[in-house]
Amino acid sequence: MDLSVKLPGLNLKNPIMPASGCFSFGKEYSQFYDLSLLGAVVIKAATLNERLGNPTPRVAETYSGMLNAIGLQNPGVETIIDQELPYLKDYDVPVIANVAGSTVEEYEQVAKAFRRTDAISAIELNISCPNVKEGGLQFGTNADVAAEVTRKVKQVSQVPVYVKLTPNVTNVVEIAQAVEQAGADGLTMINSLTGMQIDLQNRRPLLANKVGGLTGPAIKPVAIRMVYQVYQAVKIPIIGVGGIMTVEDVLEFLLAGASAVQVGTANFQNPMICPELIEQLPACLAKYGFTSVEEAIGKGHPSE
Amino acid sequence: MDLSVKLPGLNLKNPIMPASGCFSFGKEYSQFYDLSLLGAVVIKAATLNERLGNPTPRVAETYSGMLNAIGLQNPGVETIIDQELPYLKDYDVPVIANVAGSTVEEYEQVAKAFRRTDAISAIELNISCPNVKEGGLQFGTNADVAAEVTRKVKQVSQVPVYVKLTPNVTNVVEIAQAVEQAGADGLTMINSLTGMQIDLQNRRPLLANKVGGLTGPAIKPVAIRMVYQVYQAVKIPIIGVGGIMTVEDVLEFLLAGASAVQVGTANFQNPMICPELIEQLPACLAKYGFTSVEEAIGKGHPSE
Amino acid sequence: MKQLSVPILSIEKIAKATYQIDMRLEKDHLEKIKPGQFIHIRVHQGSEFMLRRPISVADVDLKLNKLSVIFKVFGRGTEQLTQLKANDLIDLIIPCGNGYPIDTINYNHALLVGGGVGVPPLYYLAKSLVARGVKVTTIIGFQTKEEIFYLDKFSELGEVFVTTNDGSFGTQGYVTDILKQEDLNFDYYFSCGPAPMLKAVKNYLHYFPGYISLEERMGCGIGACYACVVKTEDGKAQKKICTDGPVFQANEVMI
Amino acid sequence: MKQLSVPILSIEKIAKATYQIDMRLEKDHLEKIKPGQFIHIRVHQGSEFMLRRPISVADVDLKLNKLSVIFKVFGRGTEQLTQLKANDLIDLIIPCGNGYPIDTINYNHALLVGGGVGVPPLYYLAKSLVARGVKVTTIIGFQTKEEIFYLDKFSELGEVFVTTNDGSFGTQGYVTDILKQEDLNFDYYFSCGPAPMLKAVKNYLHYFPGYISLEERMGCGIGACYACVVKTEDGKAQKKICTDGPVFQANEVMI
Ligand SMILES: Cc1cc2nc3c(=O)[nH]c(=O)nc-3n(C[C@H](O)[C@H](O)[C@H](O)COP(=O)(O)OP(=O)(O)OC[C@H]3O[C@@H](n4cnc5c(N)ncnc54)[C@H](O)[C@@H]3O)c2cc1C
Ligand SMILES: Cc1cc2nc3c(=O)[nH]c(=O)nc-3n(C[C@H](O)[C@H](O)[C@H](O)COP(=O)(O)OP(=O)(O)OC[C@H]3O[C@@H](n4cnc5c(N)ncnc54)[C@H](O)[C@@H]3O)c2cc1C
Ligand SMILES: Cc1cc2nc3c(=O)[nH]c(=O)nc-3n(C[C@H](O)[C@H](O)[C@H](O)COP(=O)(O)O)c2cc1C
Ligand SMILES: Cc1cc2nc3c(=O)[nH]c(=O)nc-3n(C[C@H](O)[C@H](O)[C@H](O)COP(=O)(O)O)c2cc1C
Ligand code: FES
Ligand code: FES
Repeated sequence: MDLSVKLPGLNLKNPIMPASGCFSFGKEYSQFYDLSLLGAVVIKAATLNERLGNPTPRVAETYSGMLNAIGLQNPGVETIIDQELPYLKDYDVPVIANVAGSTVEEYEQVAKAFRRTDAISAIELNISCPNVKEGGLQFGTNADVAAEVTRKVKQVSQVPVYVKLTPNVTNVVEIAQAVEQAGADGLTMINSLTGMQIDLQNRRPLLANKVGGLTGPAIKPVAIRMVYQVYQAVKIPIIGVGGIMTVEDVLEFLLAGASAVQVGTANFQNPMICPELIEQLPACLAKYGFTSVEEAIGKGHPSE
Repeated sequence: MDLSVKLPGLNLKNPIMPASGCFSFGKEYSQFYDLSLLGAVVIKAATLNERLGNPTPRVAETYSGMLNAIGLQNPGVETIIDQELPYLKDYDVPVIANVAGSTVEEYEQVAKAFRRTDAISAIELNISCPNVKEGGLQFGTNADVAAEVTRKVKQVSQVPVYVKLTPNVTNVVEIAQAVEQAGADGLTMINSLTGMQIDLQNRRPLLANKVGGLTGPAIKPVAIRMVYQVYQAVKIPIIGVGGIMTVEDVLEFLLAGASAVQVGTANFQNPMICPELIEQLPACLAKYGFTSVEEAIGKGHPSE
Repeated sequence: MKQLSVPILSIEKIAKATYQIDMRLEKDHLEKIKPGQFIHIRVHQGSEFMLRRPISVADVDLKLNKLSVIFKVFGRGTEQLTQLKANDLIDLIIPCGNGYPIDTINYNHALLVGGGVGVPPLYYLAKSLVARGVKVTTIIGFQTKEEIFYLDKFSELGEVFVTTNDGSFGTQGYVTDILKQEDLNFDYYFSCGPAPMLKAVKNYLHYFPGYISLEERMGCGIGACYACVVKTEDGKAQKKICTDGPVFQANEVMI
Repeated sequence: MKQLSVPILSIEKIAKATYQIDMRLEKDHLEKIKPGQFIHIRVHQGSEFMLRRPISVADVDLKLNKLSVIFKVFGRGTEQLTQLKANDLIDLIIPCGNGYPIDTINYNHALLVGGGVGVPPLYYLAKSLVARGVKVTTIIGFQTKEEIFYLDKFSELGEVFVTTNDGSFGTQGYVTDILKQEDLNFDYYFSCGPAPMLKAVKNYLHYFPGYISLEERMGCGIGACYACVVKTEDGKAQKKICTDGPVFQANEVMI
């Protein structure tokens, strides 16, 4: 069974990769399995300088999901290049760098900084992180701003740029088309929905940051809907993410129009989820009448 | 323990009511318990004329949630007044009429039609139903349109008007403030998130209508977040709805700022859920240090 | 209609991916159940499964205070149900829907036509008909030999024809092939199975009076959510399968 | 670090809302476990609980190939764990975090201070210290008499002081009241419990070298998600409780 997928800058041996922020820089999960098994590795968001992130508590559990407000904690792009990426070089797996920032300039600078390494194959522009007060949400919820960040980063990036969209918008198709227009090579969707949990005992929001990003299987139907709608409205490929738990979920994203998928929250429940999905994928594709991954992409759109 | 809550047009003996569309007109659940136990009954959306709704399948299960695309099937407002409301008159429970329409005029006409009955205590304007192609979503996703519908209905309604907001927007606070400005007596939030499930076997969206409304515990964190944000931005009371399963969930909505709550999807899993929650509420309030429902409202907002 | 939590007497695999659950109910609940009715099963405590699963009553034993259902593993919910064990409690809404109006019909020889998971309700129907002195002929269809169940039990009640899609047992083909091949004698028919089968049966037997039992994805199962509608034959109105059905006169609804 | 699915030997309620689970593990997994480490437990198969629960190792028995944990029912997840039965499988990530570096310290008499669910890890610690010839004095605090567990077991290993908030057993008050009232002899301390207790202990014992064990809400439990950080004492950097901790030198982190 041919699991490979060719995307701008990415020759994936299979369509399964961990989602940014749920996999750090890979080292931890390499205790559980060989990272070379993965389609790609998406690293934690890089900002220009080190960030310590939000106060704790940073996570809460919700029904079939979780909330997080990590707040983009990371050691900064230079340290990532020098101290984290070399470890991944030992593996035969393309690396996607998730890029975040508080200003358009910061995005540009981070993307520029990544030019000095050949350890990454693509950039994923995180214009959607809902956790950082000055950054994140704003960029991704306004089509003009989203397009501007995309354009600026495209100008400086040596590798293809995937723009990761936020679901917290009235019209996701409009944003998707704007970033496509601005030169995005692909889309990743979706990031987390903004949510909250209240601590009954302490009578305040449980997360120190009050709001957090809702992820996990709870949000899968929203992700599928958005991938489906955007697939019909753009020409660039989509990497699907949001709530994947099972190999059937993977196929559902492919049918909706995703060319590859990311797995986030499920890693916390089951650290072996990614290799397990990769192993199960051929049988699942065969069961539903497909002979390759490429063949399944977008097949959930009836031809009428 | 005092469970009563006074809201415009509604003297609730307790803050628990079934959500519109999950309870038809009450008759079915009266086989399980005495409807007079409820804080109120919210009836299924009424449109001007009979609607047959969407083709089937109309529902699908999702992780800790469900999708529905019923499509506002209902016998029309006149038949509802003549054939459904009389049954509820036998119970000592206020009735809230959920009002839907495809045009501003239809909303107005339905609200007007309800003037000839004294069987309802309030109107709930469903400006958010995502299932009906010409109606629903548009009204609730644009602040000006939402305000216009609210204003028109307020002009003709003899009973207080609660506006039910959709979560499928970039900025729910903006919509809430617009309808408050337009004269809404209260808000109900939230309606369902738009989602989709794809049928792997048939290679098409499972629901005949393709997209459907995601409800159930999966969406609770989004509902809590929106109630919390809107509570800080408006003066009118909020009826909270979205994913309530347990009495702790009820209290969480109260702390977020809801004055009462509606229970939707959970009725399908457990037809006794509403009376069970009512029974459990006093002990739960006491456990967390409250001596009445009113006292808990909004207490999840730290005073800093 | 009641919500009950009842103990499981046994759960057993009776054919490929097919399980039978026997549960203990009190007599006054069992006595109310008519063939063709279903129970609406809560899959699991907790929030993961928000919708119940409708499963037909396959048998009622008033002596042993026992209700039996037979289900096929289809998706996540029925998969979860296979985890149940004897003595576990199972949460039901019971009885749901309208059954076959076997006491109001005037007939002597009934033809029962079932396919796959449409077979179970026909067993309690067959038993009830025979108990009323009605002669029963049954046609049951499966995908393949390994999926066949209750052949003996049906045989005790009358003549039985079996079809399998792959020809691994009985007649190869569909239940309608039996209708075409055999010169069957009956004055009323009852059918339950997937929509395409019901359609074929209804078309083929359109000169006969008959009842069919429909399936649709359900929300509440009690008539409150309008998930499970079917258009009436004239296309002008809609019926709810969970309360107006699942059993309808064959010419009452559009399928 | 490994993900394992292991059989439960027994689950028992040992105090008010407090349960002990014994599970069977292979020796080579057990031998790697140090006092103060935790296991990260999957609450349930299925999607309802997406996060595992971190629970400290309370005891290891290399003869019986047994690992014990003790947990208090706090929310939905620990409530669900009480449903487990002997012979069920339980899914663990093991061993997590850094334990107490008991082999690298130079000391003769250790003071152990634990509160509530901070008590369990101190038992395996106490056993291990005594096995190494270190004298152990223990102070354990609970809300009320009904919550006390393992008093006998700790007593076998050295002197024990018990406090209860309501005075229903032992000294009324907090563990720090014992520190104030008794003239205790020790050269190193180890403490585990809720943050306010740790803070009080750390402040009161700031002239002594010691280790504390922290709690924080966790995502991955293996260092990949940055959910569980704590600032270093100087406020300039952050440590991950799940991998750099949960055990830290008392003056290493800001609490
Ligand atoms: C009145 C009635 C009687 C039935 N009797 C039987 C029976 O006796 N034995 C048996 O094996 N099956 C029976 N079915 C079908 C059975 O309900 C489905 O196979 C089952 O619900 C599938 O659940 P799942 O968790 O395996 O699938 P999932 O795909 O996990 O189910 C997801 C959702 O779809 C619904 N669904 C999926 N397929 C069907 C279907 N064919 N009909 C209705 N809902 C469906 C489920 O109820 C659930 O809400 C009956 C259905 C109806 C409507
Ligand atoms: C390193 C470590 C060791 C621990 N050892 C023990 C032990 O031996 N015995 C014991 O009873 N408890 C222990 N705890 C606390 C235990 O993890 C929590 O009580 C438990 O996770 C609560 O889960 P719940 O499902 O009951 O609560 P819920 O409220 O349902 O939990 C929701 C989420 O919050 C997290 N959470 C809630 N309270 C805590 C807490 N105090 N610390 C960390 N996460 C929390 C849960 O893990 C879960 O992700 C330990 C915690 C840590 C970090
Ligand atoms: C703890 C955590 C941290 C995350 N950090 C990032 C991040 O740094 N950048 C980013 O683009 N997305 C981040 N995400 C979002 C995920 O990459 C993913 O889009 C989301 O979790 C939905 O997928 P899932 O449901 O499979 O988890 C984070 C998610 C979680 C749970
Ligand atoms: C089957 C179904 C039908 C619904 N119909 C309506 C409706 O007619 N009008 C309306 O305002 N909301 C309708 N809703 C939305 C609910 O009233 C409620 O806002 C939503 O389900 C969230 O609550 P829950 O998570 O408790 O179900 C419907 C929901 C469901 C599940
Ligand atoms: S399933 Fe709700 S009306 Fe039939
Ligand atoms: S819990 Fe994920 S880093 Fe500690």
